[in-house]
Amino acid sequence: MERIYMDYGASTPVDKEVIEEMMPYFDKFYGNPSSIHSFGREAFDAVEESRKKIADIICANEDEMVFTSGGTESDNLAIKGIAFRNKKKRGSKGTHIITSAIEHPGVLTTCKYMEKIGFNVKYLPVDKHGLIDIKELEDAISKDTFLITIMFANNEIGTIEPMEKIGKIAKEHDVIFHTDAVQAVGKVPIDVNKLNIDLLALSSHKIYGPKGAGALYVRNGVKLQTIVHGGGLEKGLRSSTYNTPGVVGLGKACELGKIRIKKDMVYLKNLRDMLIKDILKIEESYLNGHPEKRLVNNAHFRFTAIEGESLNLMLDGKGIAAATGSACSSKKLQASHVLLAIGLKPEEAHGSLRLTLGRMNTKEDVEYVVEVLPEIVQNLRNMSPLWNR
Amino acid sequence: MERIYMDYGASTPVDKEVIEEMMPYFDKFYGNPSSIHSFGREAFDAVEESRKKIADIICANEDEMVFTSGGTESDNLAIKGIAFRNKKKRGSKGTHIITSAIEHPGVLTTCKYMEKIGFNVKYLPVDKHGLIDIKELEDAISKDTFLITIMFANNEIGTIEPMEKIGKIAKEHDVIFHTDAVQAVGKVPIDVNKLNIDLLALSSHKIYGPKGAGALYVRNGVKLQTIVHGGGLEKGLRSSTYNTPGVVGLGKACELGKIRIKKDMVYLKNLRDMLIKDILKIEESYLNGHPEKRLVNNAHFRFTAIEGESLNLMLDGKGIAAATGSACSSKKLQASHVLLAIGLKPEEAHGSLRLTLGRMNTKEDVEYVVEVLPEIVQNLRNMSPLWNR
Amino acid sequence: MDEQYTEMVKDHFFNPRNVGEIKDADGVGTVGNPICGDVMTIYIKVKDEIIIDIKFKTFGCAAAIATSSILTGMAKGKMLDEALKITRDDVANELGGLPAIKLHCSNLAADALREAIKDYRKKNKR
Amino acid sequence: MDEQYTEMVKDHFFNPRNVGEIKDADGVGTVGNPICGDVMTIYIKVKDEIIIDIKFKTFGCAAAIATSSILTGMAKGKMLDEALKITRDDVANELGGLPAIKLHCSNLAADALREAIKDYRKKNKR
Ligand SMILES: Cc1ncc(COP(=O)(O)O)c(C=O)c1O
Ligand SMILES: Cc1ncc(COP(=O)(O)O)c(C=O)c1O
Repeated sequence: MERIYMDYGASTPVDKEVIEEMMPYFDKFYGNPSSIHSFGREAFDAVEESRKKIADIICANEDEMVFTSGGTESDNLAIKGIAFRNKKKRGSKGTHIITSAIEHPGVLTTCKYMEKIGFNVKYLPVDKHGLIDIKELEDAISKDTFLITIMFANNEIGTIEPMEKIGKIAKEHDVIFHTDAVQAVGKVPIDVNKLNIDLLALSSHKIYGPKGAGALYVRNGVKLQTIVHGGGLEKGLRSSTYNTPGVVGLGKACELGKIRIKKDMVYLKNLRDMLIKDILKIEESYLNGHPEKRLVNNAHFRFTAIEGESLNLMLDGKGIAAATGSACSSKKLQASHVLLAIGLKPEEAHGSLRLTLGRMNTKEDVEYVVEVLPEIVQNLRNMSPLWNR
Repeated sequence: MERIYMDYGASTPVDKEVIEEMMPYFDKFYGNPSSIHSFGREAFDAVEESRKKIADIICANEDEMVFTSGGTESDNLAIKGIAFRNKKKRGSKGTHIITSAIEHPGVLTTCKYMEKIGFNVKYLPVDKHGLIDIKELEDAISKDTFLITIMFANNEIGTIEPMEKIGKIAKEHDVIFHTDAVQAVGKVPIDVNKLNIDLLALSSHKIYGPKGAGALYVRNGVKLQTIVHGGGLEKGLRSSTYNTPGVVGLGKACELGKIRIKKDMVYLKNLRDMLIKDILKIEESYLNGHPEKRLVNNAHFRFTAIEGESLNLMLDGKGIAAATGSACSSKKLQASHVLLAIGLKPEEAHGSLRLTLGRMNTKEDVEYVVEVLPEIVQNLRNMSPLWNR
Repeated sequence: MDEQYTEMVKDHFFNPRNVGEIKDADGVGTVGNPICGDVMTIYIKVKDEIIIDIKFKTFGCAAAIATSSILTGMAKGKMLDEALKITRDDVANELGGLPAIKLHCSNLAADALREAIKDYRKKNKR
Repeated sequence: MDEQYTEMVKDHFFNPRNVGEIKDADGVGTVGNPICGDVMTIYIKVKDEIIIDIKFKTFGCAAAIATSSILTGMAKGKMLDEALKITRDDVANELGGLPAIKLHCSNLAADALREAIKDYRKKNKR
């Protein structure tokens, strides 16, 4: 059976060019980049060249990038790194963190942990489209607030938060601003200086790079406490032997991302809008997330009276890979906190479907999904005691 | 110029078979292992199969392995993970950690950090060969001791610590025993049950696997606090999307390591002993580390009146990649803490040379090194004001 | 750590048996809650204490649908007293096992059947 | 973040100029400390206030050796007063730069030269 992958939000295939770029670093340039011999130096050079490319995609300086193992670690380093600097170094600030109710677990679980160990966290609510309220953000800031951490774009419903406004407010109030941009990089043009972002998390495997690699942008002058202690690489911010192929792969992915972003955006938006238009023809189907302020590759729906895991497995049976915010597909058996935060009832959240597009998707893929989906929805509804028509 | 790599202790090339095994996971089986569709399931299966192989090389159960980004993160997770469990959960134990003076920075810097935040750490001294004293270890244990963390084999001088005895004492005193086995795995047969090891850190890139992958063995029943908060994979111990190719590569490396260990040990020991025998013919040259209880691939020397960085760069000029504990090659400009701990004076520590062998080294490599080295040592001594003969 | 569905589960999920309603059912049982993501209704026709027809409607995950499907097959033709003895474990075993996290939440079919039988007995009190 | 040696540094490290001792030197200067990993001795021959010969011996890293080598070249033929003006920065610049962490610790040659000149002047007090 031919298979169609529409779960690029979960992970992407590694681009052929990226693989090609990485390959020599497995068994040819395998030296430890910290070693002084030629094997080390050639690896070091590759790491530093990649650093430039990674910085470039968010308009940062190369010496502002710290390599990590992925988006989750970047989020952890950003939040704990700022928080664990001792109070004096944080200035006169207190223990208050502001975040949103719809963050990725990399941020949300970290914030919950921070609460447990004595910090105070404000979880800003969002409207029905998933947007935070700027006024509410400003009101939440107190003299104790040292960190605002609000995601660039949501991984489930694709809503893009008002970064420029948040950045402006953070700056005015002299509060550090971290953003989880894992889903945004490569799909939204980003300039950390224009947006007044102090810390930004990105992940390689969402932008056609290899899994297990990521980076944290740390604005010059912003000081962090490391969370992985060791030999003291990355100005002491992140120890462990450099993952040379990973870094090189992430570098190449960023380079390609920067070159292709305009084309990608037009291409993906076009496919996405086809998907949305045709899927909304299904009776009692709804689009989740913001109608305009959404990632170009994200289409998120809910269907009355059916359950998302079943829907996804039925699609899988037809060769289509998608995702859902249904409780049943998660290990915790709880409906997605994002869908609840935008005001859906648990039973509504269960019936959700996320389709996230990528470079390899075609018009034919979209047509196939749009052809197959209505019948599956109908079959499941026929089976459902909640569908009485 | 032909180049000879004798710095396998710093990092290894990835084995061809390992690369082959990893490749499909970049752009064929690229699904997120946590996804429920077929792309996710095929990745999930690969991850779980690799888990078995990794557990196997240390005779553990597959459900006792936690994937990390490398040896350093594994060490951090082990130490902080135990320490940050709240006191009650640690039992009646206090805040006392016992380690050795010659640990890798992954352990040592973490221990220093633990001291800074209120824990008490005892750094056991070592004898001139780098061995801890078992009696001293036992004496150091108090009712407040909750963790012993002592490395399996030292990364600089190759000394193998008395694991079985340490494990026995830890068990008798009901103290958790962590060991950094990054250098030992694949070069020393390990059975975590026989040795009473509770936590064990290993790293992929030291055993012909890819960089950026590692694992922590966590004995069933031992509870840790996670250090990377997020989606809650690995029983909540380590979040972030699985690095499928990394995990698969580490798995294959362990599988090959297990198959080849006997042959490797004989082969490497033979080359190592050739190196030692011939290099010690150089005037005022000395072997560091234990004459017998040492890694089969480690040969570590010092030479009077010359400095290690220069020596290593001269060797590099002849195409030979080696390492040194000289201050000048480190970012901190301090002589190796390991060499100082075995009683060398700083000026002696500067003149050190580490040659670490690997599977790809040949007898001819050894012969070339042995041929080139004496002249380089002589040239540097001729240039040295400390060499007056 | 195997948390995946067996072939048998997939078969009953993709090709569920006995889906539907019985308009003139002798007993109907519904369990579950849409908030939790699983609702199951079982319809039975009974003759001489024997389940001569059984159908289900299920809102829920693959495990919920598969357990409904296999349970209806197991119960059909059984005496009511026999059918009452079918446990959740029996259902899971018949499917070759269920992922651990699905074992308790989605495995409601045996309960729904019991409710249906109870309903039948209530209506047909002698 | 470039912390590597320039080609010029490598050249002077692998082919150091003016290595050796001058047995009947007019001035000798030694700086550094073996504990820190760098010791440098500079020997000069002086005639009419001009450095007519200069040699060095160095224990230390590549930067220490390269700075010794280039400094001796820079000083040879210079008037003592001119030679005294050579700074650490001059030496580093002449080499096309040094890695930041080497700039201060291993760049001792200018100091050693000053010591040698001081030694010469002490011996030849007018
Ligand atoms: C918004 C967001 N943040 C963080 C992450 C975590 O990234 P990683 O899987 O690289 O740890 C993801 C993806 O999983 C994400 O979508
Ligand atoms: C003994 C020891 N522990 C820990 C590490 C750290 O491993 P990694 O580079 O995978 O973080 C190393 C190697 O660098 C090592 O030799």
